Amino acid sequence: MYNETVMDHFEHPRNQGAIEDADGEGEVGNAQCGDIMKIYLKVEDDTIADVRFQTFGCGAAIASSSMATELIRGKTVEEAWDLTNKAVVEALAGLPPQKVHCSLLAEEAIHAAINDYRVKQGLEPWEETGGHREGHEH
Amino acid sequence: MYNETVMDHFEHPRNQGAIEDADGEGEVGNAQCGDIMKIYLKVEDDTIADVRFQTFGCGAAIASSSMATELIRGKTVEEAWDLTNKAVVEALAGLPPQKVHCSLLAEEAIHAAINDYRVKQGLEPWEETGGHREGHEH
Amino acid sequence: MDHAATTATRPEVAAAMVPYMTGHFGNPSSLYDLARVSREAVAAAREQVAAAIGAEPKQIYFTSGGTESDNWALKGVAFARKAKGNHIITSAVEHHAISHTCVWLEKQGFSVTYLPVDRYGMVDPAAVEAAITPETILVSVMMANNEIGTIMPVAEIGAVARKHGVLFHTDAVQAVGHIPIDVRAQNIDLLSLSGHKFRGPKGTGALYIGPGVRLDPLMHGGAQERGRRAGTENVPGIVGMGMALELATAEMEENTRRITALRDRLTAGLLSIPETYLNGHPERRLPNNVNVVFAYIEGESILLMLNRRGIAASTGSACSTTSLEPSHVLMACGLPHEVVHGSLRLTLGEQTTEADVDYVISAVMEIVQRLRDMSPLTPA
Amino acid sequence: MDHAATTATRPEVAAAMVPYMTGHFGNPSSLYDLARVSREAVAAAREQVAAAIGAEPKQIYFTSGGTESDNWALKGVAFARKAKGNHIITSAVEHHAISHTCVWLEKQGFSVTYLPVDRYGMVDPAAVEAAITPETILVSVMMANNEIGTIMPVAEIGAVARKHGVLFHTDAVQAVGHIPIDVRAQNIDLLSLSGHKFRGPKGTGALYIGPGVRLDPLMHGGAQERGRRAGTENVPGIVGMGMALELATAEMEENTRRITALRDRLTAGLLSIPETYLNGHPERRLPNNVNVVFAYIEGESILLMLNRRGIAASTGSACSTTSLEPSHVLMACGLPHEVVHGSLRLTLGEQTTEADVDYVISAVMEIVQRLRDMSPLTPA
Ligand SMILES: Cc1ncc(COP(=O)(O)O)c(C=O)c1O
Ligand SMILES: Cc1ncc(COP(=O)(O)O)c(C=O)c1O
Ligand code: FES
Ligand code: FES
Repeated sequence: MYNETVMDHFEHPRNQGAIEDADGEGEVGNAQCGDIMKIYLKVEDDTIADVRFQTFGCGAAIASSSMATELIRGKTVEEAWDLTNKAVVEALAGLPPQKVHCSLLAEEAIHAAINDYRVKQGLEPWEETGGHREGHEH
Repeated sequence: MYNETVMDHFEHPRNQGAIEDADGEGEVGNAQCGDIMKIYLKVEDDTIADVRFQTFGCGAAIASSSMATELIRGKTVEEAWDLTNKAVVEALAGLPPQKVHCSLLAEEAIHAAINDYRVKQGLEPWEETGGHREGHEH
Repeated sequence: MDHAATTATRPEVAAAMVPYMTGHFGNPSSLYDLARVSREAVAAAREQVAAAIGAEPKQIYFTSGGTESDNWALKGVAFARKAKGNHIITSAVEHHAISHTCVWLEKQGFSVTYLPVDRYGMVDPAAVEAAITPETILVSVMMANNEIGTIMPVAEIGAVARKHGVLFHTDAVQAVGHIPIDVRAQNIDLLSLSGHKFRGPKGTGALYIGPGVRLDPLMHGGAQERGRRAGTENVPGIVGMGMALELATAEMEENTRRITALRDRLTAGLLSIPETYLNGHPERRLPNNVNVVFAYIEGESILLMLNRRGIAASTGSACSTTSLEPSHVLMACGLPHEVVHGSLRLTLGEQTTEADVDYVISAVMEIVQRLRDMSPLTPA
Repeated sequence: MDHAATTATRPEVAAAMVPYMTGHFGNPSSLYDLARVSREAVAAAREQVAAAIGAEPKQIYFTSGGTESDNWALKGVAFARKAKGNHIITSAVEHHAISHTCVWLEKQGFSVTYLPVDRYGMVDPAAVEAAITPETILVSVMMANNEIGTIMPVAEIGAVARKHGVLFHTDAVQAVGHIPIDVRAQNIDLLSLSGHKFRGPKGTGALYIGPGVRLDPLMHGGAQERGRRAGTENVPGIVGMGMALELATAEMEENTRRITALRDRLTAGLLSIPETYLNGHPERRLPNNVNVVFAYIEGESILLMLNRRGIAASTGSACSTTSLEPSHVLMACGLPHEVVHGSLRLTLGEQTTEADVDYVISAVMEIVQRLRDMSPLTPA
C-alpha cells in the first residue's frame, strides 16, 4: 500500500522525540481520523536549528512527520512556514489518496509550533491563509 | 433422472406401433405439456388380445405407454379399465415428481380406446369416475 | 455438444489457480508478500478482462457469475434511478437471469416492456426507440442469444439508448470470448459476462460498469471492489477467469474460423433430414450454435437417446423443464407450441472435431427416425 | 495470525476440486455420466454441510459466500414479508454484510432497530423481546463476532423470536467449523456461512433455510438450487466447501482444545504489556480470537510493523480503513475513540504453533514500545 520511501521513513523515522527546552511547540489533532501530531522546534538566528516530532497515527502520519521535519531542518522560519503538505507528499514520492490528509497534520503542526515560537518572541502569530503559499492538497 | 426400469422401457419400448384394423382406438393430449398418446386395442372374448401405442412425448411418457400396454395385455377389458396411472408408476419403480403426470396420459388413452371399443360394440361408454377404482396420482 | 451450457475449465487455468487456493508463494510465513501477490494477480486479471472487451481495468467488477452480473445491473440501476423513472425496456428472448429479475422488479413497482423479436430472434432498434418514454431508465438487450445463437444489433440499440439519455445494459454471457466486443464502439454502459462460458472457472463473472454509471450494490458489506461489490474476493477464480479470457481472445480468430466450418457442416447434415428447419438467424449467429427443429417428435426423448450415445445437448421442449413451459425464446420467434417441442440445440467447443460432428449427424438421423416411427403425429 | 479474515484452502481440498474443474472423470466423452458425477458430488456436499449444523440436506442452499448469504437472508425475507410488516431487528456489532444491507433496506422503506451491546459485545435476549413490535418480520443477530470473538446467546434470541412469530437469522460465518451448531436446538430459521473461513475455497458459501421459511431470491434466473438461487452451480467450489467443512467438524474437538490453549497463552503474553486490555467476552469467545487494546498507540502502524515481521493481523483503528471510521464493534462496546485506535486482533489457525505465539508476543512487545516512544500521548 505504501511505497518504499514512505516505508523507510515509517520504519526509520528521522527526528523522532521531544525537545525539553523547545522554543516552539505545536500539537494538532486530525478531525477525520482522530490522530495527533506534536512538533518541537529549536530556533537559532531565525533558522530551524533542531526539530522533533511525536505522532499518534498511521504509517502515513509517521512518515509525513519524519519527512516534514527533515524538510524544514536548517530552513528559515519563513521557509518552514511555507512548507505545504503537497511538498511533503511529493518528497515521499506519493501517498494513497485516502492518506493524503495525514500529511496535512504535519503542515498544521509545524504552523502551530512556529506560531507558538512567534508568540513566545512577542511577535504576531501568522495567519493560516497567506497569499504567497501554494495550495493545499487534501 | 430416470431409473433403470424407465430407461429400459424408453429404449426398448414394448408394443410400439399401430394396429390397422383395431377394435378400439383412443388418442389423448396432455394439457400441461402438450404431449399426445394414442392406444390401439384388439379385443377377443372381452380380453385385450393385442395392444399398441404411439406417443409424442418425453421419456416418461414413452416408458409409461410401454409399461401400461404390457400391464393390460391379456387382461379383461374391465381389468384394463381399472389400471390406474399409480399402478403404472409403481410398475416403473417410480417417476420423478414432475413426470408423474405423463403416466396419466397412458391411463386416459386406454380409457379412450376402451370406450371407443364399447361404442363400436353398441355399448354405453363407461363414466370416467367409477367408484370402485383406486384414486389417481398426479 | 452442449458448450453453451458450460465448458470445462482449461487444465492450464485450473493448474494456475491452485497456488492461489493453498497460498503457497515463496516463503509461506511472509503473509505481507502473500497479500501483495494476490492483489497483483487480481489487478492483472482485471486488465485481462478489460482488454477483452475494450474497457479500462477500473471499469471491471468481479462477481460470482453471469446471473449475479445480470441481477446486479438490473436491480442496481433500477433502485439507484427510481427517482428518475420506473420504466425498463428488455426483450422477449432474454435469459431467465434477466427476465425473472424483470418480473421481480415489476412486483416492486417498476414497469417493464418486453420487446418482441422477429422470426430470427432479432430486436429492432427502432422498436427500442419507440418504446422509450420519459420514465425509461434502462434498456437491457442481450448480445447473443443462448438458445438460438442470434447476435443482436447491440451497437444500434446502444446508440438509441444514448440518444435518449437512457442506460444500456447487455447480457454478453454467450458472446464474451466468442465474438469481438468493444464496449465503447458498441455504446454499452453495462455488460455481464460469465467465466465458465469461455473455459474459465464456474462461479466467476464480471460486470463492466461504464463511466458515470451509478447503481446500487447487490452485495452490501465490505469495501471490496472499490466499495461496489462486497464479499471476500475469489482470488483463484478471478485469476482463472482472467487467464481463460486472455487465451480465448488470443485464439478467437483461429477458433472462429474452425468452429464456424464445423457448425456449417453440422447444420447441413441435420437439415438433410426431411422436415427439419433451422432456428435463429441464418448468418448473424454465434459461431458455435446450431439449433434445429424436427417435425413430429419431442425434445426430451431426443436428448435422452443422444445422452445414451455420449452426446449432451439441449432442447426447448416443455417436457424437459420442471415448469412444463416450452422455450420462451422459440415461442417469441413465432414457432407454434408443437414445433418448439421438437427443437434441438447443439453447441460446439474448441475440442470438437469433424469426426464428432459426423458421429452426431448419424446419431441424430437414427434417433429422429426411431422417434418419428413412434409418434402419432408422423404422416403415414 | 489473521485467520478470521481468510484461511488458505486445505491442499487436499484444492486437489479434490481440480477434477471437477477440468471435467476428467473416467471416459470424458460420456457426458451423461459426467453430469451424474457432478450431481452426486453436489448432493454429497449438501449432506456434509447439513450435517455440520444439524440441518437436512434440502435446507442447504449454496451461494457465493457469506456476503451473499447475508444479503439474501435479509433482503429475501424483507421483500417476501413486507405485506406483513416492515420492521427488522439487528445488533450494533454485525458485520457490514448485515449492517450495510440494513441501511439499504431503510432506504427502501423498512425500519431497522440496531440493538446495543454490553461491554463484552453481547446482545441481551430481553432487549430483543422488548424491541419486537407487531410490525417486526425478522431478527438478525450474529452467532460470533468477527472482531472481538464474542459468542452471542443465539438459542435464547431464537426462542424469543419464535415465541413472537418472527423469523430469526444468524450470521454464523465466524462460527461454522469452529464451534458446535445445531439449528434446531438453537431455534435458527436462517443461517449464513462462508467456505473460506474453515479452509474451504473462497467464493463459496451457503444459506440454511428452515422449514416453512419464505424468502424472495436474491439471484433470479435459472432453476438451480430448487429454483431459489439461480446461477450455474460452482461445482468444484461446492465440493471443496463440503469436504473442508466435514474435515473441520471432525477435527473440531481436538482443534478447539489445542487452539484455546494457544489463545490463552497469547492473551496472557500480550496482557503482560502494561496498560493493555482484553476486548470481547473473557469466556464466551471463539477459540481462535484474541483482541487487545494498547493505550497511547495506533493500530495501522502496529499492523505495518507486524507485517514487516511476517505477521498478518487486523485492527479497529480508523486509520486502517478508507472511510476513516473506527470499528463500529469496539465503539458499540463503549470504548472511546482513542482507545479503539490502539486495538489489535490476532486470530489463530490450525497450523499456528506455540513458537509462533511466542514470536508474536515478543514482536508485539517490541513494537508497542517503539510506538509508545513515538506517541505524544504516552505519559513521560
Ligand atoms: C445469456 C445468458 N445469460 C446469463 C447466464 C447465466 O450465467 P451463470 O449461469 O454463469 O450465472 C447464462 C448461462 O446460463 C446465459 O446463457
Ligand atoms: C461475521 C461475518 N459475516 C460475513 C462475512 C462475509 O463473508 P465473505 O467475505 O465470505 O462474503 C464475514 C467475513 O468477512 C464475517 O466475518
Ligand atoms: S410427456 Fe411432456 S412431460 Fe412427459
Ligand atoms: S493518521 Fe489517521 S489515517 Fe493517517
